[in-house]
Amino acid sequence: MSATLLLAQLLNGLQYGVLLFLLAAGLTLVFGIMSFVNLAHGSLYMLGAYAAAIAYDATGSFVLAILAAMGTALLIGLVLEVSIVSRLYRRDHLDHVLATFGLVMFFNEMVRMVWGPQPLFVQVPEVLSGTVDIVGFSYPSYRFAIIFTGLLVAVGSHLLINKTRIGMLIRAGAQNPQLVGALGVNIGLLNAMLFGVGAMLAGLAGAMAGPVLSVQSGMGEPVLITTLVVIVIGGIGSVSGALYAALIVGLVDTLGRVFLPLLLRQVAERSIADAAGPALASMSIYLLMALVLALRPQGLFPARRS
Amino acid sequence: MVALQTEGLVKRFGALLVTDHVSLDIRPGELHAVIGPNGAGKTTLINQLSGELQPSEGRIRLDGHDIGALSVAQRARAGLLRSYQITSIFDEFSVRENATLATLGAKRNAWRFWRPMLADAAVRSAADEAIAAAGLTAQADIPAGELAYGQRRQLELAMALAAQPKFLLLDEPMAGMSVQESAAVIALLHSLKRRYTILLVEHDMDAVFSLADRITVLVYGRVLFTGTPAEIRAHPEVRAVYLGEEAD
Amino acid sequence: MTLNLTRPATAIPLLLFIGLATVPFIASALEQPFWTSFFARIVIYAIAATALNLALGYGGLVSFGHALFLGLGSYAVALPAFHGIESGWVHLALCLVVCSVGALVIGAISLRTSGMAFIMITLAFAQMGYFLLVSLKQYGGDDGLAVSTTSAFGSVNLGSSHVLYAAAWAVLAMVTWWMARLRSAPFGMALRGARQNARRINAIGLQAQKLQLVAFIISGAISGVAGLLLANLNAYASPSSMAWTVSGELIVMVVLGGIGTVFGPLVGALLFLGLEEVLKGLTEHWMAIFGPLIVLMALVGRRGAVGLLESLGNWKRSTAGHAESAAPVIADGGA
Amino acid sequence: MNQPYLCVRGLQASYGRAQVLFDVSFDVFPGQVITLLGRNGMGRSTTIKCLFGMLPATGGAIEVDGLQTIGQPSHRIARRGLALVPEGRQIFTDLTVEENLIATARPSRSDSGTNAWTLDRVYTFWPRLKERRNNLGWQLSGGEQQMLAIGRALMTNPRLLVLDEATEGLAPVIREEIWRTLAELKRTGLAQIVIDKNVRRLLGLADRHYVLEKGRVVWHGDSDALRAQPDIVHQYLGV
Amino acid sequence: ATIGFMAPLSGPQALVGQDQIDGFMLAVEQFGGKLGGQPTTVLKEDDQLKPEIGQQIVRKLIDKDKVDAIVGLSFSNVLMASLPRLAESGVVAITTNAGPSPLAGAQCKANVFSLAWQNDGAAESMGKFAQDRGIKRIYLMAPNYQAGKDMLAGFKRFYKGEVVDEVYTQVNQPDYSAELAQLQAAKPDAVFVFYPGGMGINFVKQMGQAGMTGKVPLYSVFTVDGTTLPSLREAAVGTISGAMYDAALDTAENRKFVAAFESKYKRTPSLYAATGFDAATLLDVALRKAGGDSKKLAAAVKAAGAEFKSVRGPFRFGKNNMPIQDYYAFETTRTGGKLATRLIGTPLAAHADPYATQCTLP
Ligand SMILES: Nc1ncnc2c1ncn2[C@@H]1O[C@H](COP(=O)(O)OP(=O)(O)OP(=O)(O)O)[C@@H](O)[C@H]1O
Ligand SMILES: Nc1ncnc2c1ncn2[C@@H]1O[C@H](COP(=O)(O)OP(=O)(O)OP(=O)(O)O)[C@@H](O)[C@H]1O
Ligand SMILES: [Mg+2]
Ligand SMILES: [Mg+2]
Repeated sequence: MSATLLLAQLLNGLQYGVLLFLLAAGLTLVFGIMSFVNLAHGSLYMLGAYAAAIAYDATGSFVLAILAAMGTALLIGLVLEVSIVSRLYRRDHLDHVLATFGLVMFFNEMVRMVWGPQPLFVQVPEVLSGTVDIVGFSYPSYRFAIIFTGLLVAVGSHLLINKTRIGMLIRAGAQNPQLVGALGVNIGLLNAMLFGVGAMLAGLAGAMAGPVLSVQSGMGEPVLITTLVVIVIGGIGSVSGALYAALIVGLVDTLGRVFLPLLLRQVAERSIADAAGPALASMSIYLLMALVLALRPQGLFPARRS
Repeated sequence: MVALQTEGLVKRFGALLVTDHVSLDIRPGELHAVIGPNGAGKTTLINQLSGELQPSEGRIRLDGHDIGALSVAQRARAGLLRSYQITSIFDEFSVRENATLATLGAKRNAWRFWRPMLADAAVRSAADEAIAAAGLTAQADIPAGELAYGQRRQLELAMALAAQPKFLLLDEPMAGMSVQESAAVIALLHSLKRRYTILLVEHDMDAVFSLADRITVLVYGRVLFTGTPAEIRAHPEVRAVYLGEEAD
Repeated sequence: MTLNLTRPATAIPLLLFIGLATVPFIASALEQPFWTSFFARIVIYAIAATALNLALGYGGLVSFGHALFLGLGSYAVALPAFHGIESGWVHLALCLVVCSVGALVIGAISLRTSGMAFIMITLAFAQMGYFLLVSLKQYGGDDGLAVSTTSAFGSVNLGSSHVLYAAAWAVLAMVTWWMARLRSAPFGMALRGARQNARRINAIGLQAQKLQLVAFIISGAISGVAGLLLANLNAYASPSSMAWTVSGELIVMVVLGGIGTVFGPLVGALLFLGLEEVLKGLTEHWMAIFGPLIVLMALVGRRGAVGLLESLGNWKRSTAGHAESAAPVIADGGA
Repeated sequence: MNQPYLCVRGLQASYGRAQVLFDVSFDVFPGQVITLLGRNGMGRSTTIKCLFGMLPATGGAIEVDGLQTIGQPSHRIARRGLALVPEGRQIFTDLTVEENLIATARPSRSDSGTNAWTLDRVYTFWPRLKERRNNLGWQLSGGEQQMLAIGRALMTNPRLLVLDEATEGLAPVIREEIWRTLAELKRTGLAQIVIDKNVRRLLGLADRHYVLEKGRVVWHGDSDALRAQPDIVHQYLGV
Repeated sequence: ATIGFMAPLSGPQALVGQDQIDGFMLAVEQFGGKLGGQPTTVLKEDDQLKPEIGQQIVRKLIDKDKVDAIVGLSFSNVLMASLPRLAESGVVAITTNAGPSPLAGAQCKANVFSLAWQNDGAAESMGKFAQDRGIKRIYLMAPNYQAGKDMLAGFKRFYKGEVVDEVYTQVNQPDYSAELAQLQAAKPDAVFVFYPGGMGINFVKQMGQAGMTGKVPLYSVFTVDGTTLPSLREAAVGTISGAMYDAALDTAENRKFVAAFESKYKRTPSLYAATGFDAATLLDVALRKAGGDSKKLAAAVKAAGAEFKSVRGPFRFGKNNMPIQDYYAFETTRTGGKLATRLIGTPLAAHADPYATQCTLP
């Protein structure tokens, strides 16, 4: 295991983590702050990816594609908020689950009806299509772009929540919307805004993932689960927590995938190691989560109260 | 002979010293009031006695036994019951169900999986007594969620009584009650007085002065003074930091 | 809870029960054995959903990993069968032991957490179980394992679809009845109390965590039984029955039917699986209809379908209000 | 002035099937302080909820500053100059003390601009809050929470302050403080609706009293009239 | 005749299912809505790739719809879940996508046929091909499930060179950057992978982005095929894949089929479309043989296997009802502006799977 390889793997972990964070940020905002469980977050991610793919195909500009993705997600997010979500805030979390579960079904099927089961093709933008050479090791420059974007979002959303008055109001509204209203704040508008932002971030994530992953119906669900893992490990509602957790999960998953089988081969014989290694690797993040929650039920970096 | 005793009790929240070496002796059958400015540490003290907070230092003895290690539930079954300053009742259940549930704890018979709870005459009557005592008989079948604020406070008290305690920790039982209800509760506490040992935290001075055998004044977590109502009234410092004009 | 037959929320589900009892006869009369197995599946899922409702609806424990017990239950049949043991008693014993112990361990750890954390940690355990089975090559890995010999309880063999159906129906009936009793029995009340205000439950001398743990164990064991039946129905056990999607669907069934209600899970399972089948018949894009229907359900139904039925019953005896208290005379003393 | 700032007529309201308010009418003129008296469960808080649009009124009329507010969203009503100190505190437990104060704060409108409520003014008024400025709401003692709730309302620089059991759970000295504040606020021309059990204090403070019984106003008059009729007090308040 | 067609029509593998159905329906249409001269209704069913659902559907098709034959039967895990019911019912089942080793061996059934392949076949051919090409050091990758393990086992059966490493990744893993880094570091002569559907798209794309496609030759099965190529485009150029069919095959039947398929569906048929199409042609012959007697159908199918004209070239069933057929190697190239696949070899001709010996069928 050479040092450069290790370095490369760390980069991979980082990059995967950041991609997860792009999703986690939106989800943790909406869940932690408005305490709304949004399973459809994965769908918004998918729709973002499709919007980007189509816009990119049409215009040939990746920037426009990203804007299109964010715009679409924002729009759909707002429509959802006004038509459905806003009616559910005061309800039990499980009503949220039920409703958004239905939405997931709907969006996946819609996408299949409109664009068919064939995954869409998204090319890496010309400028980023190359690879960067780190000590005799070629690393896709597009992945650096992902990392950069993620960190940008991290800073932005952290400021929004903890430093702005809007952030305070949103947190207050999460707890007692009626009263916030009675104190003269249009809580409805506020929630819609936040939900929109969350959706927009999901769309951005989708757009960024497009060139790397296959853009197809149902692409949102597997990554949604991982994202949920991230936000509980990070401590629900804390954006910074989501960032750290995303990076941790990214690294654990990546390094686990690579090194666990190798390690097992040291201790067990090949055939067993080959069977157990991958199984353990795929369990690793769940093991991590179970461990974290068993020791720190509120997560590693809980929002405020601790 | 002491019913409840604390010895050098200390509670810190980070740097903040909320309970500062508090030593209390509460005699059997006594109604002992704890007063003090807001934030003096009264609720925190009760939380430590009831076991919801672990003291940073010090001992707590109930009838001479150290109960420091016991859980909330265990202390409750040992007869140490409390009411909450911020009302906490079961909104979905009727007033009667709330009280009955409270009696279950004391009777240790929650592990029944078939026969309806209210079908148990003994438990139920005990609960109804408590409800009556707290003056809620009229509302017995209303869901607790639909009670007015003051009525919720009454239920809060009823639940503490229903558990048939030896020792009651009451955190501002009269808070939010109109004069009439508090008068009723004062009367009730009078009737309970010798039967239970009671530690009462209350800002309603009429109540405190008319009920308490002895009063302890907490200030910034420290015991400023313990004495009879008369002594407290007369105590200049207490007047300054807490009573103000209400003393007379 | 007292069964008041005039309340639609009680009467209709009871009729459902009776209707379900007749399914096999109608099916064989019409020479459509398929319907027996189809409804058998619904009944089995109803059992699992009811079990989940004990933890979820009564105990407030949102377990996102209950499929695990379903899966364990079915492997409690498949594995012994694979090794040539066909005694149903062995299967049942194994199922109950494994599921209870599993639930005990998982519950003990998970109950340290609450809320979203609890949801996710239960999911985590289910996922681990899933990946474990997938990696067991000798037992078919993700291809699953055929049940060579179905559970035989003496002369009664669950291999026959009619026997299986009868068994499933009986189990569901018993579990549902018990849930109805439990609702107002001390344990049920304490458990539901713990859901609303665990702190208070402790303060009155009951241990919320202990109550919830026991509920979780019972729930897991019953789900296991559902799994056992499922394995016999399908003559097959597959890790996919442990997938998180299945756990999700179980939750949806409970919520759809009416969380915390007695008949909710049954109604939910019927609605979910029934609608799915009907819509599939209509169009290949059935999800595009099913999805919105679920959303609608979430919007209108506060407590699921049963909740709707209840409100249906309520509007009749409404608007009584406090008509008492003849208006006192207003004495204006204003100067 | 002869134009009432707040005018409530024949207000009715219910929780689900249970009607709670049957006929509640009262006026608040600019700078005037009124009280709603009554035993527990008579509908005082419910009246307040309707006032702020938190509970839909099923009948009657509410006019704030000459404008119908029934059916309007809470924030519209509040922005016309109403501020609420709800019963049972209801501070934002996940926000710090300071955040609680500034989150919903609104600058004073010119007309009451002279002594507008600012963070500093609240802090000088309750030094205890200043000490706790960075604690989260849930960490505060009951009384501290109560102070915070009042401070929060004042920070919106209202024209009509509504206090529902605002002195509840406060140490006598602090209660005195509050009564003094209310009196002072009254001098600055801030109209108030006060719900409290301490009739003696209310008599001193308020211009007009409305007694609620089972959701109806059964008596109203000024302090002298109330003093003159102890039987009313006894019958409806049981003192 | 009534034919049940079960395939995954939703979820990530929907494309595979859709192609099979389209191929099948095309043939039925060409026969004028008849199979074996009998007017035919086809019941399409979506198993969602869930064994339990598939199992339920098979029941329904057999008990409720009383079909003469079931075609498609989705992926190995779904097929295996339904196997008990199929065996017990005796209804003819023709898989157009799966040929798991148990079914080829000990658990072979008289009425269950695979018209697609025994799972290892294609992989074995790639193993042979790599061997012939003189690849010294190979790197193997596949998802960590049964089929994945079978594939690599199959490859190694014919490949005698050094296996640098054998990597199993999570099922439906989206990101392969870590594995690619390992691969890059291992510096093998070539890499062989099995990544069906979306996994393949992700893997090949990301391999390209890591700038490795040119450097490390990519051999694959069920990864770069008619279903994924449209999503891969440039990324697939230069990859070599093993299969029993590709639209590029130059036989009379195939040219006709491809032309018809393209004109009807506006896309190039994949190997799944081909198996679907063949299934109908096979049934046409078999039903005619059986002459409406469902008892005889199984035998008829078996016989028909050797007679009907498959678009893939020579074909017949082995004693275990698995195909005996040729496996080809194809390379994806860019000719002019557009992508094309061309035949570059036939590593295994008339190849029978190794499990047949364990099958007790006559
Ligand atoms: N968990 C906590 N973390 C930090 N500080 C706390 C915590 N709980 C209480 N405090 C602080 O400890 C002090 C005492 O709180 P406590 O609730 O005991 O006061 P109290 O005497 O009950 O006041 P009141 O009469 O107003 O209820 C308060 O200043 C409060 O801010
Ligand atoms: N959420 C609710 N649902 C149903 N009924 C309610 C609800 N809140 C209050 N009530 C009922 O309405 C009546 C009036 O309640 P309200 O809170 O207005 O009384 P109040 O005059 O404020 O008394 P208190 O001094 O106890 O607050 C009470 O009888 C109560 O039972
Ligand atoms: Mg207190
Ligand atoms: Mg009130």
